[in-house]
Amino acid sequence: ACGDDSGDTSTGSSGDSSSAGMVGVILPDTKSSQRWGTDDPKFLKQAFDAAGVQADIQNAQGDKTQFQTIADGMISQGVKVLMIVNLDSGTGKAVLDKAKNAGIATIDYDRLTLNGGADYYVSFDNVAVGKLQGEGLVQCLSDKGYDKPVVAELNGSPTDNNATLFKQGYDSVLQPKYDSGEFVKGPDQSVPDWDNAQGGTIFEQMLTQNQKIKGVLAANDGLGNAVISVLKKNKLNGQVPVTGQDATVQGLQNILAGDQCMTVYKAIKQEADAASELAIALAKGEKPTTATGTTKDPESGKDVPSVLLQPKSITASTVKDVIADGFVTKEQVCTAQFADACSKNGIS
Amino acid sequence: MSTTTTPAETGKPEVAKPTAASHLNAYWRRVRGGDIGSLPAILGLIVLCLIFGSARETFVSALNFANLFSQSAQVIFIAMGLVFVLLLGEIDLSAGFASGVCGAIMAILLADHGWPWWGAIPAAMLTGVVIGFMLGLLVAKLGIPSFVVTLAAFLGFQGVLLRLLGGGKNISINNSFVLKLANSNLSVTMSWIMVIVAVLGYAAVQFNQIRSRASRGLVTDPLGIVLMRIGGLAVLLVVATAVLTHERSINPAINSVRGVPIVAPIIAVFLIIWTFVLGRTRYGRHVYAVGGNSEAARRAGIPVDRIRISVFVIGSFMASIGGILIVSRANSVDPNTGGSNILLYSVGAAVIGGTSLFGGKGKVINAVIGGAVIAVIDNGMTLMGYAAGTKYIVTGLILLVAASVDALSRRRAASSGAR
Amino acid sequence: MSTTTTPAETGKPEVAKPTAASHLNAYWRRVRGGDIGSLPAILGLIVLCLIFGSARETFVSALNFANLFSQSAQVIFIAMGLVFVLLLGEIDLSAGFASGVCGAIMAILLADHGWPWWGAIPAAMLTGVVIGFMLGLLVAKLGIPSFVVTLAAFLGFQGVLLRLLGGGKNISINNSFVLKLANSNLSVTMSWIMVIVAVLGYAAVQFNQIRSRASRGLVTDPLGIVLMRIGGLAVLLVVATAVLTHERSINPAINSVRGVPIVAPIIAVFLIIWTFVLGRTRYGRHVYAVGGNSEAARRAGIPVDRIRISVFVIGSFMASIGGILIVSRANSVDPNTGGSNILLYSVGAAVIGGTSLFGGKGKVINAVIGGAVIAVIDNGMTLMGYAAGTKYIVTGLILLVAASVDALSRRRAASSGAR
Amino acid sequence: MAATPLLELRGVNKSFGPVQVLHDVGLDVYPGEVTALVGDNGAGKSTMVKCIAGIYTIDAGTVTYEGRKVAIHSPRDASALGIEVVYQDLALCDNLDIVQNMFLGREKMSGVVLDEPTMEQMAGDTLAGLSVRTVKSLRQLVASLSGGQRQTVAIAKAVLWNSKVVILDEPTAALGVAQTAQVLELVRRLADNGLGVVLISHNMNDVFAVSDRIAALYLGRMAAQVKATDVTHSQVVELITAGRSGNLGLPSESSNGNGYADITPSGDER
Amino acid sequence: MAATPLLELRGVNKSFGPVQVLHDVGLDVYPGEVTALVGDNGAGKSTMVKCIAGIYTIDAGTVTYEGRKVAIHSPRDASALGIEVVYQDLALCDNLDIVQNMFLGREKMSGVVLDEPTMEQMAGDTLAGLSVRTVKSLRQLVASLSGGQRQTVAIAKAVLWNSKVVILDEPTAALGVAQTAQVLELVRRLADNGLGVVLISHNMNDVFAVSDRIAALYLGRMAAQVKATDVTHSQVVELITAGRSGNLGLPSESSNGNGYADITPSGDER
Ligand SMILES: Nc1ncnc2c1ncn2[C@@H]1O[C@H](COP(=O)(O)OP(=O)(O)OP(=O)(O)O)[C@@H](O)[C@H]1O
Ligand SMILES: Nc1ncnc2c1ncn2[C@@H]1O[C@H](COP(=O)(O)OP(=O)(O)OP(=O)(O)O)[C@@H](O)[C@H]1O
Ligand SMILES: [Mg+2]
Ligand SMILES: [Mg+2]
Repeated sequence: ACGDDSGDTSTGSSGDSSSAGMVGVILPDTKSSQRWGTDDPKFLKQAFDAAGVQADIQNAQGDKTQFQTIADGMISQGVKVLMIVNLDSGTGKAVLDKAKNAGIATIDYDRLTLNGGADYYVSFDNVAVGKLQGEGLVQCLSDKGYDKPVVAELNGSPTDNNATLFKQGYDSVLQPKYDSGEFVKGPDQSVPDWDNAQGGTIFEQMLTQNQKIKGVLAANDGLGNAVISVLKKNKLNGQVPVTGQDATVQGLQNILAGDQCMTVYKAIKQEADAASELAIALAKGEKPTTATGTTKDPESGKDVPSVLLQPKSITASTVKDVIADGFVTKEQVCTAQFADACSKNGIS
Repeated sequence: MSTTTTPAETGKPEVAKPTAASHLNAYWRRVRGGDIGSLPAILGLIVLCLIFGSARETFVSALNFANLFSQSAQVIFIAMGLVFVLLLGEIDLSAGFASGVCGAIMAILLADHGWPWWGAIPAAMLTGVVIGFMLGLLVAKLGIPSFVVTLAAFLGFQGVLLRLLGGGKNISINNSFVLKLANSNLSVTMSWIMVIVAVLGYAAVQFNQIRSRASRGLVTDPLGIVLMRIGGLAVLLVVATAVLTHERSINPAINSVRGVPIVAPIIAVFLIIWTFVLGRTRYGRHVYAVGGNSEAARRAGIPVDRIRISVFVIGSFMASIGGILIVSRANSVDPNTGGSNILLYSVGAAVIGGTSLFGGKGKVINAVIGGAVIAVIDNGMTLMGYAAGTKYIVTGLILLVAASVDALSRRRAASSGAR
Repeated sequence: MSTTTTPAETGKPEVAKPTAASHLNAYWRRVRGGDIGSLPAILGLIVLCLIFGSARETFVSALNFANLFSQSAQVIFIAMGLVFVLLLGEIDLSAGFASGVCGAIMAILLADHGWPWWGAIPAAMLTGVVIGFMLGLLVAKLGIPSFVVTLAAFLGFQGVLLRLLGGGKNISINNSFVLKLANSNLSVTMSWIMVIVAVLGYAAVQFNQIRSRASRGLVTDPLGIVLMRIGGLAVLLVVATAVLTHERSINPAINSVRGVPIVAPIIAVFLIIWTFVLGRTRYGRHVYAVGGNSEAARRAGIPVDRIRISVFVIGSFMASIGGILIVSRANSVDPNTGGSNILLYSVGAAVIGGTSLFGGKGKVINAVIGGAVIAVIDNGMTLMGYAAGTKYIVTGLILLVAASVDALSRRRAASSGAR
Repeated sequence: MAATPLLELRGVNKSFGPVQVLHDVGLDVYPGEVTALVGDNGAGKSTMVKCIAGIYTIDAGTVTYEGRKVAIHSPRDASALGIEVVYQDLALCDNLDIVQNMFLGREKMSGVVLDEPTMEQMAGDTLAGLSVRTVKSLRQLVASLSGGQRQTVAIAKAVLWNSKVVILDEPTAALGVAQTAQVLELVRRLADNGLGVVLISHNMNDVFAVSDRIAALYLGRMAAQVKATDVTHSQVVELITAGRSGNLGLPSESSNGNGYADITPSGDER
Repeated sequence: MAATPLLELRGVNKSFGPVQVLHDVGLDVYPGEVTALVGDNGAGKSTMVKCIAGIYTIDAGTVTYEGRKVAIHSPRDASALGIEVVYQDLALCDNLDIVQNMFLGREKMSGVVLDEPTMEQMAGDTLAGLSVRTVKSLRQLVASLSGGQRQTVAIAKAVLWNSKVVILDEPTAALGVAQTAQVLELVRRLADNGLGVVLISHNMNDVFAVSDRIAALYLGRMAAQVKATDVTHSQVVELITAGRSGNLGLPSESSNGNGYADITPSGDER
């Protein structure tokens, strides 16, 4: 009954065949980014399968009650390593504490659980992601040569801590520009649940209210696409640069079409590989050697051994890097409609 | 239709031919007496427009007025379908995600399988019908409460949507026909032709009705009133169309944006069809009867189970159209399409418009008016540019204000004795 | 209480003293005749446990059993409160976020203002009461449909929560008393004392009832049956406690985890209190009456408005307790506390347990059993380790199966004529 | 009038869960005759009617209609056979108006559209024949009608159709003097037109005024079915209250005690 | 019996939206007497009762109770004054059982706990006095009761209390022969105990059997209030159906046409 996707690795109880213990992975949701639903499970599963380690990869669907329930389940199944992407630090800490009490090794994946005391941390820097978005937008606007452009900000879910971190990042770039008068601060609203449809309505209203908007900082590709669909309706697409994040097929295509200015590519495979490497070592009872860096937990002040990866800014000319990385395939991106744009940007 | 009677030798309730004045008088009495229909909701709508209009000038611009149509479309369509479900005292929690699933099916057929729009759109609608049929079957034949069935479906469709989208991808569509549905406008000429057709059609229906009643010697509405009604509609449509055929492009140099948004006639067509079905056909009568007293309906030989199934079919079918439009509007579909507050807003739209959750009371126009109230609140609130928290709070308060206008006027009426 | 009658000279419905055998017989007839209470839901629960237990061994472990309590607590508490609201045919969509707001208030008072737990917890409960009072006032006095009022509140509280948390931050709590509520266990000794108190208390109530009825010459349940009931409860509690007082720590070397989770007696206490209130007090009787036929209740002189307000107060009060527990469990509060599917799950829990959405029918125990069904599905599903999409679909299907067991058994009963 | 009954019930049993309401009940309805069904409160008259109408399914027994054995599973089946019923619990849709209620389930159509003018006209004509004088408008919701007015609408609804059997469960209970007279006249007229009519009433005057046969139900058993001319007023009352009268009725009181004691109603006084 | 009425209505008007149902109605209820309120279907009897009971608020007019002007805004007010009503639309809670319905709003308590044994006993005793023989159990839901049984429960509910005025709206409409007799006896007994009783009925035999005074309502107007001994059966029927009889009743038919034509009901035939 459970021969589905990632689920079939967790059949039977733990530890009956291989010497390595089982690894539990809890992903946060399927809404804030498509990576949690598609990419991470795929890459993680590949890595664990290759190492012959049993893994139970689950998604909390954005519900922190679920998140804890899943953790309870994994702990009672006797996982040896627990890897979590927390929904918020509080729940994250509750889960980590429970795991530690049960003698389970813990890894914070992508998001640091503040004061959580995880054994390891693997991540991209979310503030850095925001910074790249901000810088990308500045670049695109200056390419267009707009004078004192009005910039609208379409933030992620108000209830998502990561959205706050992204905003921190891009505001650190944009705020000085506003202050200097180089840019004009336009409307700035959050999109509940990262809901693209609501994002579309919100941007449509921003544009109605302030028709001089010349640049949009959209927090991810989905919201970017929602913005572009409104711009298209008003035939403004291409003239108003829009940012994004996640390097989704949709986002990359929008970039190739010239409707989106940039996206941020987080080499998810790298991140997943780094994390699974840690987990596999821990599951086999070895001490991992890859966590060379450290991250200071701002609340507890402790240094957490870390693997930190750098996000990349992607524009039309660098779309090929994402394809070369194997994150998306050429077939997915270069459909008939985008064939010309692909060849023009050196994707062969 | 409330008529007055005079003593007659036959003892049969006979009626005097009312004049326009007595008719207006009777209408006013009826309003005061509690038979107020969607008047309070319209009142609430006007109040809202005044509030937002005075707070933000842009609110009353032609561009914003045009925005309202595509912004409200999904909620209105789902709500129109829900009216049927609610009329039976049932609920469909899955309507939101059902619309997402149907939209996704259309998008996948268009984008991944290269279907033409005339294949993909009917396929999406068919999906809606099949979904509704399954839900209806479970409710009517197994007797599981619709809340539970559709809660299960709510979860299930969410999963189906995720799986259809391969775990969370967004799928873009670029079929120009589909994209036009929610994003383009009728040409100015077409806009005016539509107006003329609508007014003439309404007049024809009205006069036909008078003729047929008069030919039997039954009471008819006085000509003056009928002309006033037709005139009212004409004025409303002409003003709206005049506004909408004005240039409203943000960038008139590059392109021209004029004309009635295509969603407007689509909404109008469905409104007319379903109003006709509910008000003038046997099926509609039976829906009200089952909703009012299902035991009485059963005793009258009405196939209650079949009616019950059918409303779920209509509900999901309308949700599928809402899904098609939302996908068209967003140019893409994602795993949250039809999620979030769509469902609560849709049920809210129907209920604000005056549909009862207990069945037997409601009209399709309620969904449209209620949907308009919700869309206006949403539209106006985003113009205000509040922070997320404040926005939620103010939205809640405004919803409450709009609903109180409705409730208080009904209450006033009820205190006069009508219950 | 169904008794049999024999002809009597007085013409007064008199009754024969039933024996244990005739009583069992009558019970079986009643079950077959449709008066089945929560039996089907319990049946569904057992079916679920068998399914999950055979699919995953861990499901039947002591640790997992203990997990169920804290996992189901919030839904059960909100559902218990909703039973009162649903009994009146009303709905409270805001219960989820109300619980979030109350939890947040407690967390803020504890963390930011350094209040002690015995100040912060009552403050949170009081917030719940105030919220319920406002909702009830709007529904009862203004006559706005509860769906609309609580939809507005649903939005409003979401905003309040965001604002309380300063736009989206999380607040962690570290008050050890509050943290223990959802995360710790009674000591083994305390666990057993609780069991003894519960069984003795139940026995006392049962015998007292028999005594008082017998003293008036009214029919009483035969002693055998009463002893069987008490014995049944005792066995159930002893087995459960025996399991829970076993060491269930994954890593007993590091720490020992034994005893009944503290939430269990909290749930039990509220279950007993509300069951008593609904079944044995005047207030409870009036709640049923207003829910069954509010006009009849009004004519009987029951203060319908006050009852209506009170159920919202109880609903929000129980939500506040759910909120306290969820915050305790998560060690923190965030802007989505009480959001997501909490609300639908809670209403679902009440409805699955047999409470009618149309009012007049339902018991508090329904909420507990329904909440258990939902928690077991959730718990079992996470053990299965499905991918996100599949998980939603299977959850929906299992919910449907659990509900069908219920519906089909009721339907079978209904076909025998009871409606 | 005719020798073979139009509708014939034999050995009908009906239980609600543990409670058996009808015990081996039989009934004959002849065309052109009014059969009065009498019995005490709770005797099972309405239950019997609902069994015939297909609202309840019978547990055992046979229903013969025009000589054929029939199975009536729903009110649709009953009206397809030509059986119309006025129920004691009137079963009107409060959210519909008078005309809509009267034509419920059998709306007049012109094409796909409801033919409201025709229905309004027919409804007016029918009500006129029933002495309804205080109804303000045919478009009034039935929720706002008085008890008697509702009753009249229910009666009018049932007699609008070309049926072969009409069953009226206490049709005159809420009616005024004039209206009662009109309904009784109507009942007689229906029978004279060859229909089989079953009239349930607690009013012996009404029963004797119009009925040809009287069937008395006692505690769920058929005590007697006799010609109205063969019995006296007080004999019928005795049948109703005691189940027997002289050599008429149920064999003996003892039958009430054997095995049924736990399910048959209590109290046999008077 | 007594010279001053216990309850006195003067100039009561009541409209439902555009429809005026009661026109300047007056009524006197004397202690120790049964006042029969008669009138055609839709005359406004039940509306009048509901106005007294506080279910409807009156538009104009005064209600005097024991010599004091009172304002009755809700059924609570009415029962606080000692007015008990049996409504035509019975108003029972289908989801409660017989005992629960009978004590609704006035439950017996022992401490904070409902005193079920006492209530069950009292309910049983009261029902026993009303010839209820077919009720299987006092713990049966009223939803499963027959029409007459429901009626009896409603009556029993109203007479359980120590009230001063009891109003019964067609209490015997659904009752069998024996039960009707019992209820009429009860009505008489209540009056003999000094209560003021108002009985609404369409059955003239019942009316003349128990009532001291007769008040006839015609199309929302009080046609006459007379002593039962002063009028004949046919005079009352005439008052009901035509509003006047000889020198009794409303002044003239023409009054029905002036200004009220659009609101008073149609049809003045018969
Ligand atoms: N759904 C039901 N469940 C249980 N008992 C029922 C049900 N319906 C009816 N009864 C019982 O069946 C018996 C017969 O009821 P029925 O309504 O047929 O009586 P009736 O002869 O029509 O009486 P009345 O003259 O009062 O209308 C009553 O004792 C009643 O309590
Ligand atoms: N809520 C209402 N709205 C409009 N009209 C009403 C309402 N209630 C009653 N009426 C009308 O008022 C009139 C009087 O009704 P009422 O119930 O008082 O009559 P009644 O004398 O009790 O008749 P019956 O003998 O049939 O019970 C009727 O014509 C009825 O249609
Ligand atoms: Mg009956
Ligand atoms: Mg009446």
